[in-house]
Parts: sequence; structure tokens; C-alpha cells
Amino acid sequence: MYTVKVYVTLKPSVLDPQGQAVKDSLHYLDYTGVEDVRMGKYMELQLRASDRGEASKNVEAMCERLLANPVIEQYRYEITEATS
Amino acid sequence: MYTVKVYVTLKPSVLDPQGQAVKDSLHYLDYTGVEDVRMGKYMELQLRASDRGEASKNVEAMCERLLANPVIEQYRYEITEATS
Amino acid sequence: MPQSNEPTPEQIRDQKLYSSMGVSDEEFQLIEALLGRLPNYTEVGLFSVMWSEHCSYKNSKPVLRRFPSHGHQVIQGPGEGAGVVDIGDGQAVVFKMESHNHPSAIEPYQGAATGVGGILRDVFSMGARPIALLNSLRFGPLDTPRVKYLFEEVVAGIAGYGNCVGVPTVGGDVYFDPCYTGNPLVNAMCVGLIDQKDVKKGLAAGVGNSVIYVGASTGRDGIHGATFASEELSDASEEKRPAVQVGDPFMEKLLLEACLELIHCPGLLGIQDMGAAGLVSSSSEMASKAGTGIAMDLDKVPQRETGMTPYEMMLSESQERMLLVVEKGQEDEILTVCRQYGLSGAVIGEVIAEKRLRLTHRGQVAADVPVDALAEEAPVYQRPAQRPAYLDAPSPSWDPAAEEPEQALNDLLALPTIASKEWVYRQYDHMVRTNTVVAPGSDAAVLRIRGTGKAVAVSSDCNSRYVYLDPRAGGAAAVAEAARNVVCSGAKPLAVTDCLNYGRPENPEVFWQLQQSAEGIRQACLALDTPVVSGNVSLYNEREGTAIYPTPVIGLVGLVDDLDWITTQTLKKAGSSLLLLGETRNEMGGSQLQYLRTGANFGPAPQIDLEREKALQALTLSLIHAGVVSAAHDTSEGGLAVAAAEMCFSSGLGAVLSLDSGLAAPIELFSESQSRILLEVDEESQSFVQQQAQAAGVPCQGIGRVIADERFSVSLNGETVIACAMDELEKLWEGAISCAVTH
Amino acid sequence: MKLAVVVFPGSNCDVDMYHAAADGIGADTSYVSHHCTDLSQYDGILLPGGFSYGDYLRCGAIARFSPVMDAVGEAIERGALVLGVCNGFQILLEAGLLPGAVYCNNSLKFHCSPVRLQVVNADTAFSSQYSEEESIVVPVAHGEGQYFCDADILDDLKKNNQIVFRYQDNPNGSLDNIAGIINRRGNVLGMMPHPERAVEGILGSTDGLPLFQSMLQDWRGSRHAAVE
Ligand SMILES: Nc1ncnc2c1ncn2[C@@H]1O[C@H](COP(=O)(O)OP(=O)(O)O)[C@@H](O)[C@H]1O
Ligand SMILES: [Mg+2]
Repeated sequence: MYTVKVYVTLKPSVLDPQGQAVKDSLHYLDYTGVEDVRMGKYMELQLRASDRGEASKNVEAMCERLLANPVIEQYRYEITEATS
Repeated sequence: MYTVKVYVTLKPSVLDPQGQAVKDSLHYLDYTGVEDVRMGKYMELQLRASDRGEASKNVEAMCERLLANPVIEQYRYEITEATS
Repeated sequence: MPQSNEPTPEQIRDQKLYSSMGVSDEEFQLIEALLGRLPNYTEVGLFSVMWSEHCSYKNSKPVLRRFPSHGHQVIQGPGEGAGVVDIGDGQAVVFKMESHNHPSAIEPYQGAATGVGGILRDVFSMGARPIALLNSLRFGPLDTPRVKYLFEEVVAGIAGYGNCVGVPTVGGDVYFDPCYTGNPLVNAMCVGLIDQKDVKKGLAAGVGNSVIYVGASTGRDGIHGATFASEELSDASEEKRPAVQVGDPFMEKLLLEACLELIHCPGLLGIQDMGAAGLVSSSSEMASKAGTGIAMDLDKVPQRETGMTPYEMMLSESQERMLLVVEKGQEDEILTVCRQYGLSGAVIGEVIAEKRLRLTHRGQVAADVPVDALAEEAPVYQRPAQRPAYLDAPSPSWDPAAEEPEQALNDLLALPTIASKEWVYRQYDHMVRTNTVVAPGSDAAVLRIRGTGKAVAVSSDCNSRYVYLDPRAGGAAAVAEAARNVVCSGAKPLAVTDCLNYGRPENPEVFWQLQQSAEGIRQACLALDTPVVSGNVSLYNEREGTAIYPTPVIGLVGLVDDLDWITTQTLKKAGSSLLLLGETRNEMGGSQLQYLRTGANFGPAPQIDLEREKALQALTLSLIHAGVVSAAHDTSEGGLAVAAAEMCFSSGLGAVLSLDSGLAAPIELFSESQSRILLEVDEESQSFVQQQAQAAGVPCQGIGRVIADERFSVSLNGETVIACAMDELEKLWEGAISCAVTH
Repeated sequence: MKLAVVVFPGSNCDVDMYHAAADGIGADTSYVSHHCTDLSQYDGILLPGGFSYGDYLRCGAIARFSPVMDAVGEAIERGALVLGVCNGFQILLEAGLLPGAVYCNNSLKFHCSPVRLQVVNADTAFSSQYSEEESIVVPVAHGEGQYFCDADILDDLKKNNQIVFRYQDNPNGSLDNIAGIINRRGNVLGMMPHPERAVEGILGSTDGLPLFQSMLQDWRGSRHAAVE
């Protein structure tokens, strides 16, 4: 069993109204040291796979097909063997 | 300058309809090895702070006050010094 | 003058770099002639978007010119952001429809969302408060994951944007047909309300006045969106993906409220949204219309990204931006209003006497071109037209008379095109602002106008199977159906907006479809006194060389003068009579049953006699005004039986129909003959209605009555052909779409 | 009765709330900006629906830091009635003025339609004009209305009769079918359904009107008590 952490973020030039709103709000709360906020998605998967290679192949495919929208998003992931 | 990565996830006791829907879709796409999916938010902040201690104090406060809702969510974060 | 890494004017010419921007050799020569020199990279960019079909209508202009656009009710016809139509008492409605097909095919959520954003800005930039949104959608059959994904995301995108801005989405239409599998259609319509004295135009008047930019800052998103919308889709479209913009409905809401306050500032002289082709089109069109020029300093343009070139800034289609022209000295007042709404604004230029668009960047001239050349002098093409060969192809054989009526009714009700669209409109906030008197689900949506005793009714329609088989009849039918829907809700049709969705105009058969269907629309608009006051053209709707069916979507707005006249399609009372106005003929070509059973669309489309249509609508309206109609519903896809069943749904009632006809039962029940309306009237009023119909020359027959039992039965010439339980029919009809999308 | 409708950036049911209060019960109603810091002249505060700050991050999370929210807190302290509907409810939850949280509907879709509610507690300042167990029809319109709280809070809510409305046909997966709750003191009500959309027959239902009438009634009663 593998634990997979997937991070999906907007491509750099894509508008991020959420991040902007959060930044404005943090400034309003006096956290003026915040220079930028980008919002993304975080997913934690429990994945059965015969080995790390297979796990990684599958995760890659899932990201391409479903978890990230390649038009506006990019993704990265980490795989760790679950201690069970 | 520090790069802060904040992960906000639903508490384990809270039902995660989004994670469930993603899991169902993955199964439908034949990734049947996926046993569980939990969805969360991922935020990347660029933060000016005099040192890591101050950065961490600020991030903690921002999470408590704004970035996560303690009734349903939990958070964790990582701080790295930005190479600029 | 050129940016360091941009090609030189000579390179652009010699390597024909302009062609990748969609500019033809002849067009490039024309640009060179208009300028009297070679254009630089930025300038070619300006021309390429302004001369795209999306902005210049270079292929469709000759067709559009023929639409009737005048009338006693018309205050502003085509040419401004949206059409303006008089509704009395010094008020007017402002409306327009626009396509966002190509962006939605690439990124359905954001494509659809920004489509809604754009049409809203078209309306509130005129100074009108948006009161309703509609959406007209076309997808392939819901049997592949890709189509389901597109459908779900488009609906979510429309919901996400409209709900957040707080404008109710009250109507629309959805059709599923294989011709849209690779090229879905997403057309959005907005209706606004305004006091006539407040109508604002996009004019850059008065030399020396300031040009002010308001709203979101400019990024590299959507560069070349207008050109992109004027090309056909292919897998290479994927490479143009950065062209997709992301919308910020929250910003739009702020911009909307700010603009509606700004229009009352005397210093505001002109306002236009930055839609397709962004800053180029808004600035050059405002100047061209006013007979002036504009000089802008691009360093002052609020920018979201660093290192943007003039080319990128001018062509960016970042959303939620407006361009204002403000009287010199009044800038602070205007900027203060913007700030109150949390918006940033900047003075980026001024109106100049010379009719030129002059751009400077980092102290250098980045572009200097005549505004009229950009906005007015795009070449206009008279494309060859040719009657399509498919019209003469042999038809599959099919005997509709052999169909089993009860099974056919069950199957038709479960067809996604006919089935309830509640799965769609439940995701739309259709009640916000508490004016929606008739919510989605009836023939037209009705919105009361607060503070008056009046209401407006709106509908959007187009059956493209008819248009494919007979563009002229199909075009006319689209107008007639929209008007009929509005009439059934108790309103008098006022005027039309349209969105003309077709394939490549260079294909003579496609151009013929465009020409012929536009002629049908023209005739129907003339007959029904509903001028075309605004619209939009979307060409190049093709995938791998196959064009969509010609789809001229019609949006129609009508006026209800007395709230008591508002009528819905749902049956009201057991014991009342059901009457059919109009005549049923053997017209199965293009019908839903035909497609359901053969998988093909062939034969003659239903014909339409516009004089009969007009008489039918006038009669229906006068009967509603006389107070004798408790429910009215036009027959459309699926014919008489489907329409009658729809009247029963959610009424808690049933119906017993008994018909006499020389037609075979399946034809009588499922033919899609035009110009028919079903009425529910009190038994006592039946003879009055029949007299009125006779006087009006409209065929009228009693076809049954409403019963308290939730049953639906039909007999023809004394023989029972359908006997169903209402709840079973309703279950099929209600669940079909949600069943199809959930795997 | 003087009522304030608070307008946050992105509020969009403010007009509806205004008309329900001004036309529905004839209250002296004003719009108040989120910048406002003094609400002392109002007998009741109405927090309308919409998408304050775009509902970015979480619904109501940013709005709750608006300057006006301190004044709302003060109004609650002095016993004024506060009604939060939809986004207004979300803001009250985020501000901790009511217990629990709402998040995405279990359908993951925005849901707009009339729903049937049961009046669970007809003995509050917001529900006295209903009868106990009465079934009413009021529209919902939200994408994130699934109510959640932990077991202790739920016990408390039940024990103290703080659940005022329940869904009869739960549209969003809310815990225990909770549609609206009130604070312990009884002067703050939050609910996802929109009573302000159900105050005119022409719009399909008048079942929301008694809620506003209850507020009026309560105000009359308290004024009467004050005079005595
Ligand atoms: N995309 C949509 N958005 C909102 N409402 C829709 C949409 N599609 C259909 N509807 C509504 O569903 C009802 C039935 O639509 P339709 O079958 O097109 O009716 P008709 O055949 O009478 O024109 C109408 O009230 C219509 O406004
Ligand atoms: Mg109809």
C-alpha cells in the first residue's frame, strides 16, 4: 500500500482570484509580510500497487486524466510506502 | 523571504464528499487500486519575515485565524527559505 | 520600435508570419496599403484580431444586413454592446446573446463561466441592471465520458459565475445530437433593465478627455481568443490552451455595481467592456464610433504579470475589465467611485482629434494606426453559396405509422433532449433578486418588474435538425417557437437577439445554410414584428472537417402588461377541457421519434406558414387576456403527446385525450408540425374559445379533459392507444438526464 | 422596528432581504455597508445571502473580519435580533457566533429549489408565528450548505432546543437534517434556506413571512416590556 500526495496548482500565468482574495484578507489582518498567495488542491490517496514503479505510473496517468486539468493546472506528487 | 506551504484537510471525523467523488471517478476509470481519497487545500505563500521563528509564528496565527476552520479542518505547514 | 525579440516588419512580410495570426496574404497587403508602410508586430496583431470574424463579421455581414432591425419598439439596434427595446413608462430592456463555443470545448468550466461574464458586461456597460440570464447549450449524446464531462462542467461553470454575481439564470435550452460531439455550443444571453434616459454608449467623445481603465489587471490570458474563436477546432487547439481565460465573478459583481453607479456621474461620457480582443477593440471601436482617436500609454495599464509586451497587453482577453471615457477634470470623481467598490482604476490615455490609435510603451511609439481601418474597414467577403449535396441523398426507409404509440411516448420522454432539464436549472440560482414569477420549467420564464404591474418573458430556441434539413423553414421555426413560448406565458413578443452558430463559411454549402436560415429568420421576424436588435456570429464550428448542424439560436423577449395574464404550462384543475389550436400534419422529417428509431435525420422538415403562425399567436394572446386560459403550452419536440404529458407533470393531475384524425396514431401524436398550442380552458369557456378561433381562422379542436386521477390516456378514433400512470411517465422524464450523467 | 441589511462586497440577496423586511413587515429598513462600525440604532440586523468576497477560501471566512462584524457582535451583546441567511449564516458560523460549520453539499453541486422544512422550535423570536411541527416551503440556493458539528455540540443543540428548522427532504447532507439553528440566548438565528424569497404569493410561497412577523412581534413585546 502506498500513500500518495498530489499537489495541483494553477499554472503560473493563470489568474488566481482565490489566492488574491486570501492575500488581501491577510494584509487586512496585518500580515503585511505576505507577498503572494497561490491556491491549489491537495489530495491524499491510498493506493494498492505491486511496486513503486506501478504506483507511480498509475498516479501519473490519474493526474493527467482526472486529478489535474492540464489546460490551466500543473501537478506534482510524492509517493511513500504506507506503514501498515 | 520564505516559501510557506500550507495543507488544509478535513478532520478525519468529517465526511469528505469530494474525496469520495474523486475515488468513484477513479474506479470508473479502472484505477481500482485506489482505496481512499481525501481532498484538501494547498496554499503557497511568499512571506517576508526577519527569521524563521517569526515566519513560523505568523503562519501559525494565519492558519488559526483564517486559513483553516478548526470546526472541520486541520492544517500543517512547511517553511523553506526562498532562494532569491 | 519593435520589442527586442519580436520579428521585424520585413520578417513578418517575408516569412508570412501574419498567417499564423489568421491574416491572409490579401489582408496583409490591404493593411500595408492602409498604413502606407509595413506594419510592425504589434500592429499586425491589432489587425488580426479586429479583422477576425468574431470582431469584424467579415463573412457574415452581408447576411446580417438583411435582418429587420427597426421598429417602433426599438431604441437601439445592433451596433452597441446590446440592443435596447422600449417597454413603456420610460423603461427599456437591454439584451444580447453571445457564443463561447471554442473556449468551452477546451476548458468547459472556465469557457462557459467567462461566456456568462462577457454577456453580463455587454449589458451593464450600457448602464442596464442585468435581471436575467439564459443559456443555450448543445452537446453530443451523453454516452461518452468526454461529453458527460463537457456537459457537467459547462453547467457548473455557468452556475458558478451567474450564481456568484447574483443574476438569476431563468431559462435556456439543451439539445443532444452527434453533430455537436466534437464541438459543443455554449451560447449565453443576458437581459437587463434600464431607465431610457440612462442608456450609455461606447463613445470616445471630446478631444482631450481621459481614457480610464477599470477592473481586473491585465495578464497574458486569452491572447488571440477572438482569432481562436474564428478557427475550427482541431487537436492543435490544445496547443492554444493558454488562450483560455479564468473568470472572477466576484470582481464582476464589484464591477457591475460600480458601473451602475458610474453611469449617474455626469463626467462619464462613454463606456465599453473589454471583451473579445480586449483593449484593442474597446478603444478602437469607441474612437471610431465617435469620429475621434485615442492615444494610450501602455505603461499605465494595470498589469498582473511582468514584462508584458504591447502586443500582449493589447490582445489580452483578461476578464472583468472596462474602458471608460471621462471628461477632463472629472477623473477623480470616477476613480473615487471605483475605489469605493474595491476596484482599481487608472488613467491610461486620452481622446485625440486625429482618428488614430496611438500606443506608446516605455517612451516609444508601439503602434500608430487609423482607428477606422481597425474597426470599420475590415474586408467584407461575399462567399459563394451552394445547395448542399446531402439534401439530395437517399433517405433511410422508416415507417412511422408502424410505431407502437405507448412505447414511443415512454422512449421519447426519456430522451435527454426532451426530458426535464431540472438537473441543469437546479444548479442555477433562478430566484435571486426575487422577481422570477415563472421559474425554468415552463415555456418561457417570466420576471416581474418591481414597482410596475408589468413583467417580461424570455425564451431561447432552435431546433437545428429542422435547420439542417430546410434552413429557411428551420430558421423561421426557431423565431416562431421562441415567440410562441413567450406568447404561451402571456407576453407579447417584442424583439429578438440571435447567435448564429455554423461551420466554415468558406465551404459553400455551409454558407448556403447561413444565407437560407438567415432568410427564414428575416421573414419570421418581419411577420411577427420582432426586429433583431442584437446578436453574435460563431463560425468555424467544425471538428475534423465536419460542421455542426446550422444552429441559429434565437433569444426572444416579450412584455406582459398585466401580471394577471401570466400563464404557465402546468395544468390547474380537474374537469377543464384541453383544446388544440393549429393543425397536425404528417411531418415526421427531423422529428425526435425519427431519430430515436433510425439514428438519422432526414426528409422534409416541418413547414411553417408565417401568416398562420401570426394568427395563432394573436389568438392565444387574446384568449389569455380574456382570462379564459388556465394553462398554455406549445407543441415542440416530441409533438402533441409529449406536450400534453408535459402539461400534466407536477400538476398532480392527469389527462384523457380522445382524438379523431385521418392520420395514423404515431403520426398524429408525434409529428412535429409547427404552429400548434395546447390550451387548458374551463368547460364553460370552450365554446367561446372555439368561436374566437373560428373568427381568427385558426383550427381548434377539443381533444380531451383534465382528470383528478394521475393517469394519462389517449384514444384515437375511439381506440385506446396509450394508457399510462402519470408517475411512471414523470419518473422517466425527470430522471433521464441525471441518470445519463452519473455513470 | 428598525432593521439593517448589511451589504458585504459580493452580497447579492441584500435587495431581497430589504424588500422582505420593508414591504413584508413594514419595518424601517436600511442598507448598511460592511465598513459600518456602529449599529446601535437598529433593533435587528439582517445578514443576507450571496457570495461575500467571492466565497473564496471558505464561505464567509473573509467577510467575518469585515469592520461591521464587531458591531454585529455588540448588537448581539445588547440583545438585538440577528438573522443570517445562507451566506449570512455562513458568516455567523465562521465568526463563531453560532456553533458548527457548513461545507460543500454532499451532491457537490449548487442546489436551487423550494424545499420542505419542519419548524422544530416555534418558541423563538424568529419562529413564534409558526406552529410547532408546522411544515413550510422555503427555497434553498447554495453550493455549500452541509451543516456539520461534533457530537457534543449536536447534543447541546438538541438539549437546548436550538434547532429551529429541519429539512424534510435533506438537499445537502446536513447533519441531523439541520437547516437553521439559534444561539443559546435566542437572539441569533442562522439558516441556509431563504425565507426572504418566500414572502409574496406571486413568487410561489409566503411561508417565509411568519419568520419576519415573529421578529416584529418579538420587538413589539420587548418594547412593551421596556415601557412598563
Ligand atoms: N440550459 C438551460 N438553462 C435553464 N433552463 C433551461 C435550460 N434548458 C432548458 N431549460 C428550461 O427547461 C424548460 C423546457 O425547455 P425546452 O424543452 O427547451 O422547452 P420548449 O420546448 O418549450 O422550448 C424551459 O423552461 C427552459 O427554460
Ligand atoms: Mg415550449
